[in-house]
Amino acid sequence: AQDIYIPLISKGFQHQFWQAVKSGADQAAAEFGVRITFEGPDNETMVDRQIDMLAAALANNPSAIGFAALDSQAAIPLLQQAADAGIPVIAFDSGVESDIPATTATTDNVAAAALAADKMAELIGGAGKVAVVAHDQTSRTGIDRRDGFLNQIEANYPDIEVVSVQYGAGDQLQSTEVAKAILTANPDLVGMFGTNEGSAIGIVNAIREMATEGVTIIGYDSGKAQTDAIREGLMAGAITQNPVGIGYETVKAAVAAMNGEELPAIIDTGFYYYDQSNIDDAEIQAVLYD
Amino acid sequence: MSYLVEMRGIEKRFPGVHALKSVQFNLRPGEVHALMGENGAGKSTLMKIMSGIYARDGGEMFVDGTPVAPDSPRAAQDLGIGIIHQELSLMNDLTAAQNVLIGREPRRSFGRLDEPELNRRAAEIFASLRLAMDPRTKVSTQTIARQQLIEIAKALSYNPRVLIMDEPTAALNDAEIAELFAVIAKLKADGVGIVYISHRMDEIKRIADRVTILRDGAYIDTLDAADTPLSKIIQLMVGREVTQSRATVPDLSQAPVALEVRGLSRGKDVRDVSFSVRKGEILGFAGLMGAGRTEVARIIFGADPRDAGEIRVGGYAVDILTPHAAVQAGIGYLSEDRKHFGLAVDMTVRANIAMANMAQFTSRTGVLDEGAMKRIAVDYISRLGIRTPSDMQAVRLLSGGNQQKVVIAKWLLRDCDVLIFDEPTRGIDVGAKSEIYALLEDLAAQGRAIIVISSELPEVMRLSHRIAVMCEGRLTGILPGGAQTTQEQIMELATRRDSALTVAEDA
Amino acid sequence: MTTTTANTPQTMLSRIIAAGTHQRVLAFASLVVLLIGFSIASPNFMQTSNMIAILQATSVNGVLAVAVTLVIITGGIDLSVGTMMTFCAVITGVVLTYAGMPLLLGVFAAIATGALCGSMSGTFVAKMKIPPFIATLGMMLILKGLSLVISGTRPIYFNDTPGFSLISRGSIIGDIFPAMPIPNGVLILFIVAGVTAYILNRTVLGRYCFALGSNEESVRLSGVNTDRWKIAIYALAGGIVGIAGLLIASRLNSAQPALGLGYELEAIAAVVIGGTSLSGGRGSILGSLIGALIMAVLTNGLRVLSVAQEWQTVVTGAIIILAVYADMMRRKGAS
Amino acid sequence: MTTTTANTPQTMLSRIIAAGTHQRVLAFASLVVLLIGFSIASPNFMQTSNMIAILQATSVNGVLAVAVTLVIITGGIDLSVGTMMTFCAVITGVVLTYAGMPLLLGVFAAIATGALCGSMSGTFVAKMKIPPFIATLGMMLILKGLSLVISGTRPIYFNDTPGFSLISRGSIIGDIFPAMPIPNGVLILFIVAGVTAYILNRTVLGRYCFALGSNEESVRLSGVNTDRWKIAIYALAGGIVGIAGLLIASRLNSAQPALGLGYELEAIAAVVIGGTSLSGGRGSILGSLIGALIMAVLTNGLRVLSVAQEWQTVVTGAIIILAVYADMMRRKGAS
Ligand SMILES: Nc1ncnc2c1ncn2[C@@H]1O[C@H](COP(=O)(O)OP(=O)(O)OP(=O)(O)O)[C@@H](O)[C@H]1O
Ligand SMILES: Nc1ncnc2c1ncn2[C@@H]1O[C@H](COP(=O)(O)OP(=O)(O)OP(=O)(O)O)[C@@H](O)[C@H]1O
Ligand SMILES: [Mg+2]
Ligand SMILES: [Mg+2]
Repeated sequence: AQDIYIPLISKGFQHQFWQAVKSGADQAAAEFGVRITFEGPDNETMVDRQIDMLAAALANNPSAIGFAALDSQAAIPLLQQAADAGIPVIAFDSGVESDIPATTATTDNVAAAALAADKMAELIGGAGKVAVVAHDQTSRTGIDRRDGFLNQIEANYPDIEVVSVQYGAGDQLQSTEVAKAILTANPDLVGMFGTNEGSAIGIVNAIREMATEGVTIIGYDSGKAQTDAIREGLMAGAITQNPVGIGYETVKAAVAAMNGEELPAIIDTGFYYYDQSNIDDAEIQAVLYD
Repeated sequence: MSYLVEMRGIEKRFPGVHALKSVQFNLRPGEVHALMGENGAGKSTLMKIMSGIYARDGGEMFVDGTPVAPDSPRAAQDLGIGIIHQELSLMNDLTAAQNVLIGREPRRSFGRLDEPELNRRAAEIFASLRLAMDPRTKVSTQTIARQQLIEIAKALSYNPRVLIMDEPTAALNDAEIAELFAVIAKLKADGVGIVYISHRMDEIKRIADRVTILRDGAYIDTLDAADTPLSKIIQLMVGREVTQSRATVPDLSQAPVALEVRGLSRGKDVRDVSFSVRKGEILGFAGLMGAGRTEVARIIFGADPRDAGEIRVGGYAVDILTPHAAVQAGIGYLSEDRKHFGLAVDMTVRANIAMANMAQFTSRTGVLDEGAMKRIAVDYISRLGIRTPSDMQAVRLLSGGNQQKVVIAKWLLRDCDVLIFDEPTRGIDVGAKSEIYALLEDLAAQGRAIIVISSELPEVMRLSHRIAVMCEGRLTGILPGGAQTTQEQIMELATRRDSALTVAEDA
Repeated sequence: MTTTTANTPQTMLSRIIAAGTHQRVLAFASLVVLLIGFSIASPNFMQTSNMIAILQATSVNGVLAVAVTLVIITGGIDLSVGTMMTFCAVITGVVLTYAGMPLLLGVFAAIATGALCGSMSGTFVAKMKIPPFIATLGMMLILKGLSLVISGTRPIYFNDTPGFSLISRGSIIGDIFPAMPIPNGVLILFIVAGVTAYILNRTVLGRYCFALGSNEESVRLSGVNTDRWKIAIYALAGGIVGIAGLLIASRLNSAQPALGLGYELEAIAAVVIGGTSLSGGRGSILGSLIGALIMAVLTNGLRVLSVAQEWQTVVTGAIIILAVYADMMRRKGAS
Repeated sequence: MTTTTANTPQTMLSRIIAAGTHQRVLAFASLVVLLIGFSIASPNFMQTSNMIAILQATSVNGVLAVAVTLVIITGGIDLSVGTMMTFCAVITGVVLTYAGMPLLLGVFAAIATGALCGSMSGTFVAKMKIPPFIATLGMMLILKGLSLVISGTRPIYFNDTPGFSLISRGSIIGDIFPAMPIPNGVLILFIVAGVTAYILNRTVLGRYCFALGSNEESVRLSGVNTDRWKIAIYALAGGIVGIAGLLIASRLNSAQPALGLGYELEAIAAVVIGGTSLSGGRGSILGSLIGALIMAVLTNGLRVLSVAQEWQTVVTGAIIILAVYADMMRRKGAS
């Protein structure tokens, strides 16, 4: 009997976030007795590389496919090919604008970033200058998190001014330099938001190296450096998604779709805000990675 | 009297060098005007000014009596002035024909090339030079002699009214020189004015109508070639008498053999070559271009692989696979192509002289002793009369002959037991030549074994204790040195195309 | 080189191949070894659909490699091809989607934009004597930024121009021979390569490409206007990059303004694997094509074999070194 | 590495500067212009803390640029420096965190790993005659993959080795002169640059660096074992990359296995901006240092001015071209 093979084409590979997704997927694979592979391009601009990965995955006659689209339109011909061949497609992390995917396992990044904005406002007393170090200017997650934060501030906190939004490519070192430049240019800054792990750690590094005080940092995702910073009190708190859950749900949904089961349009894997007070709660610990 | 070209009061300065001091020069139609002077006297510089490569700092220049100032080679070409450079400047990855006609390719519509026509035209030019060369051969596969001939063909293809030849024969052998002179005669008859630069004194007598002499960048005199003895020209060039003597052959029958080569072979280029050199001996290698002398030397030195053969140094068989191993075994090799194989031209004179001998200047920690390098470099600069503003001058900025002296200094310093000199005096002036001969003789007297490969028969005869002659990859004979051997005997062996190996003397 | 004058398609093909063998394109053997190896390792590799996927994956990188080959033969380098491709795609997006112009104008805009950018790089190199590495690094950054500025950091979709996605995804060949649904993108790659090889080996422009890379000073001293020719060569390369921009935009049905960085290295790698020397004067389009194919086969094959991604990188690195080493050995044996 | 024989700091410094002026490091003027320009544009730019931030930002790229300068002077190129740096950091992480060895052993491991990787690249280039571009591209991919494999695609933290983060972040100078809290990372950069400049200008190894880049064949025919020296040079460069690995790991207090790609281009750019020629034979460490500083000042300055990111890229590209152009003009004027 042929084994059940489910390739997952993600948006990234080496990043901790995607590795956590992978570990969730591996967990589900073991549980349901299926074989998976997990691949993703080096960075989130490489739309056509991801298409090539999808093409290679299709060549292996998979039973189902998990796909986190960098650009949902670009992949449609290949997804159509999969649909025609009767291969179920499960979207994860962000949606595919098409009715091909059986379901989408995702986090609402806009809402999550808005929560970060609310927490920021609360911590800085609803007034002052803040800045954003984002990880990407053009990718879906980068845009959603940046805009989710900015729009929430603009709509609800008129006394908070976002003085700068700059991008560090999610690279810790580059984000450190970006954050330092922002701090130099704005000595009266009271808060900074980093839109992913690398960006958040960059901010922490910058604050540490410049020995700046009085800046409230809110991060995104987890990772040891970030959880440590929260425990130390250097970082106020961070948003975390449930990457392990995303990976797990994707594979689980794929198996279900193969078996012809009905699936909801969206599997919301949820997001959480964590800080010193709740970091050790079981519910939070379950979604953190390091 | 109407001159084709006239130059007056030409001045040129380089950083640290006053290269031309109010020099005058003129050229008539249909004459060969030899420009003579020691290495670094300013000959090439003057001609580069005439051909639009350098801008003059002062003075005036006339073509057909009209003042001109060519500011580019193209402008000079438009005035009918063409030049064959001392240093080769070909495009190695292109074919002979593509090189000769660069910039003037026959075209079809839409910029398409007419390659057959291109090759046909080049073939015509080669034929007019009586040069057997396939227009489609890649330049990089050709020896420098043949590359030189391609350069000449290129210059002629412009049909110039004035043709400057800067040491065109430095890399050529007698047969090709004869062909070149035939071409020169034809050009003369067509009214072309030719400026001829060479350090081969015998050529002056053969083709020059007038001679202009420069010394240290200054104009000395212009003389009729026919009425002036060579010794006078040499004396005006170097400012002293230069004596020409023949080799005195020492008795070396008791001296131990320093290098012995048995059955050396490599493809068609080298076929079963065997010879030996004793300590204190100078063995000359004569032969026509492509006879395989360079190849023999490169194989011995480990620069090229061999198919068969044995090499013994000081009686012991050595397995030389790299030049490094050769130098370890006590063999040094001065290449015939200084620009590609002899020098790092962007580096200083000092660095180049020390290059083969770094261990001598290196402390145990790897730190260089610049002071010692400087002392040695300055010493060789004065001993060989290398004309350079300082030992820190980039070799690229020296005149051709002075660059050659730097390579010689490098190997003299290395002081190997066996030294192979391939065309050591290429482009070196008469005065310096005799200095170098003296140095080689000194080295031999100190017990070094020396092999001199030279295409200049007078040089081979002047230096050699024995003369090995090659033809088509074979060693056709070894003649004794000294007065008893004549040019005819050497030429006979150099053109002996049968396979019977005749040894004129027990080697 | 041959000396035929009539230009039947066959002689043209044989000429290109002849020009290739002339340059000793031995990388071909490595490509064959890889294809055989992967076919044995996985039954799924040698499917028509996968072969087409490989060709499709080669198309963009192949066209970029062709462009950069020209520049490398002159002794230069072009780091801007990746972001220039994106810039051309964005301009096409502006012309077609924002301005609603007809398809043909969009195609023209891409090629013209590429040629213009190329001639700018060429001017920096030729007239301002800026080293090609810096001139094209500067262009790479400038074009990267401008793509984001012009597009407003958002992808531009071509949904209003239905024919656009056919440029790369349609299949004229497939319409005629249904058994061979080779996408137009691949066809375009081969046409671009063929035409460029012809230009390189049969025209004055190509001649000066090699001549400049061989000994620029000597070409200049021969009275050739080297600056003008160099600019022309960079412009031609730019125009070809414009075609790559069309291909990628058509394939993604969108101009992705952030894409492009890293493509230059891959294109240059393909060229060097194909046997073109980075010091200029030597090289062939066929070689670059084979180089691009080797890279595409390698990536695809390892993926089809489901090698873990971190090991894919290791193996790719090792095989690239080995392939070039084998090539050097064969070259040495041949000479 | 050398042991200096009686080298007072002053003579050493003056020597380095002399070596620099010898190579005509005119890029310096562009650096000064940039500094003045940014100071006028933003009052926040010329603060001690920002100057230190710029130096700190230069440290990693500066050390990489120093390493790659050596290779470029030999006429080669090293694309692997970025991922090699990461690999060295990961190995240090394994030694310190996984194996719990003492700090000094970790430092040694990084440098030794770098030297080993470098000598492998060197062997590919020298013995196997693989073009440096391909050999180091292969190494780049191999090391990228191996970093992920060895670390298990997870960062390795140095929390158990408290002294480790001081390598880059501590400040020996600041402990002595509290007014100048220059981080150790910057001090290390200058020491590495100084020692390397000394090696380059005063030792056989350095001499052969230039000679190989100038005319390798003539050096070989001088009886020098060129292969061995080339391997030694690549190994030295690798060892320096190992130091960069320490710096970045110490600064991030972790070895990030995914980082590294793209750093090679930045390092090469710094070298070329500093006036070193990619065709080999010429170059200076001081130039590369200034090149790295120009890039750091440029990025920092534009960020401090809060220029929009897309325009930052455009302006950076344009200024790099202009700086090198100004440099060429000054060089021309000087000669
Ligand atoms: N570009 C340059 N920069 C600096 N010095 C130069 C340059 N070109 C020539 N020189 C110097 O000018 C002087 C004259 O050189 P030139 O090449 O004219 O000599 P030459 O008479 O042709 O000698 P040779 O017989 O050796 O070829 C030499 O001292 C040389 O070092
Ligand atoms: N680089 C090369 N490429 C191809 N063939 C070569 C090369 N060098 C020499 N040859 C060929 O090898 C043979 C021997 O040439 P070699 O240079 O050893 O002769 P030679 O006696 O030293 O003559 P020359 O006076 O030209 O130096 C010739 O047939 C020559 O054409
Ligand atoms: Mg001369
Ligand atoms: Mg010879």
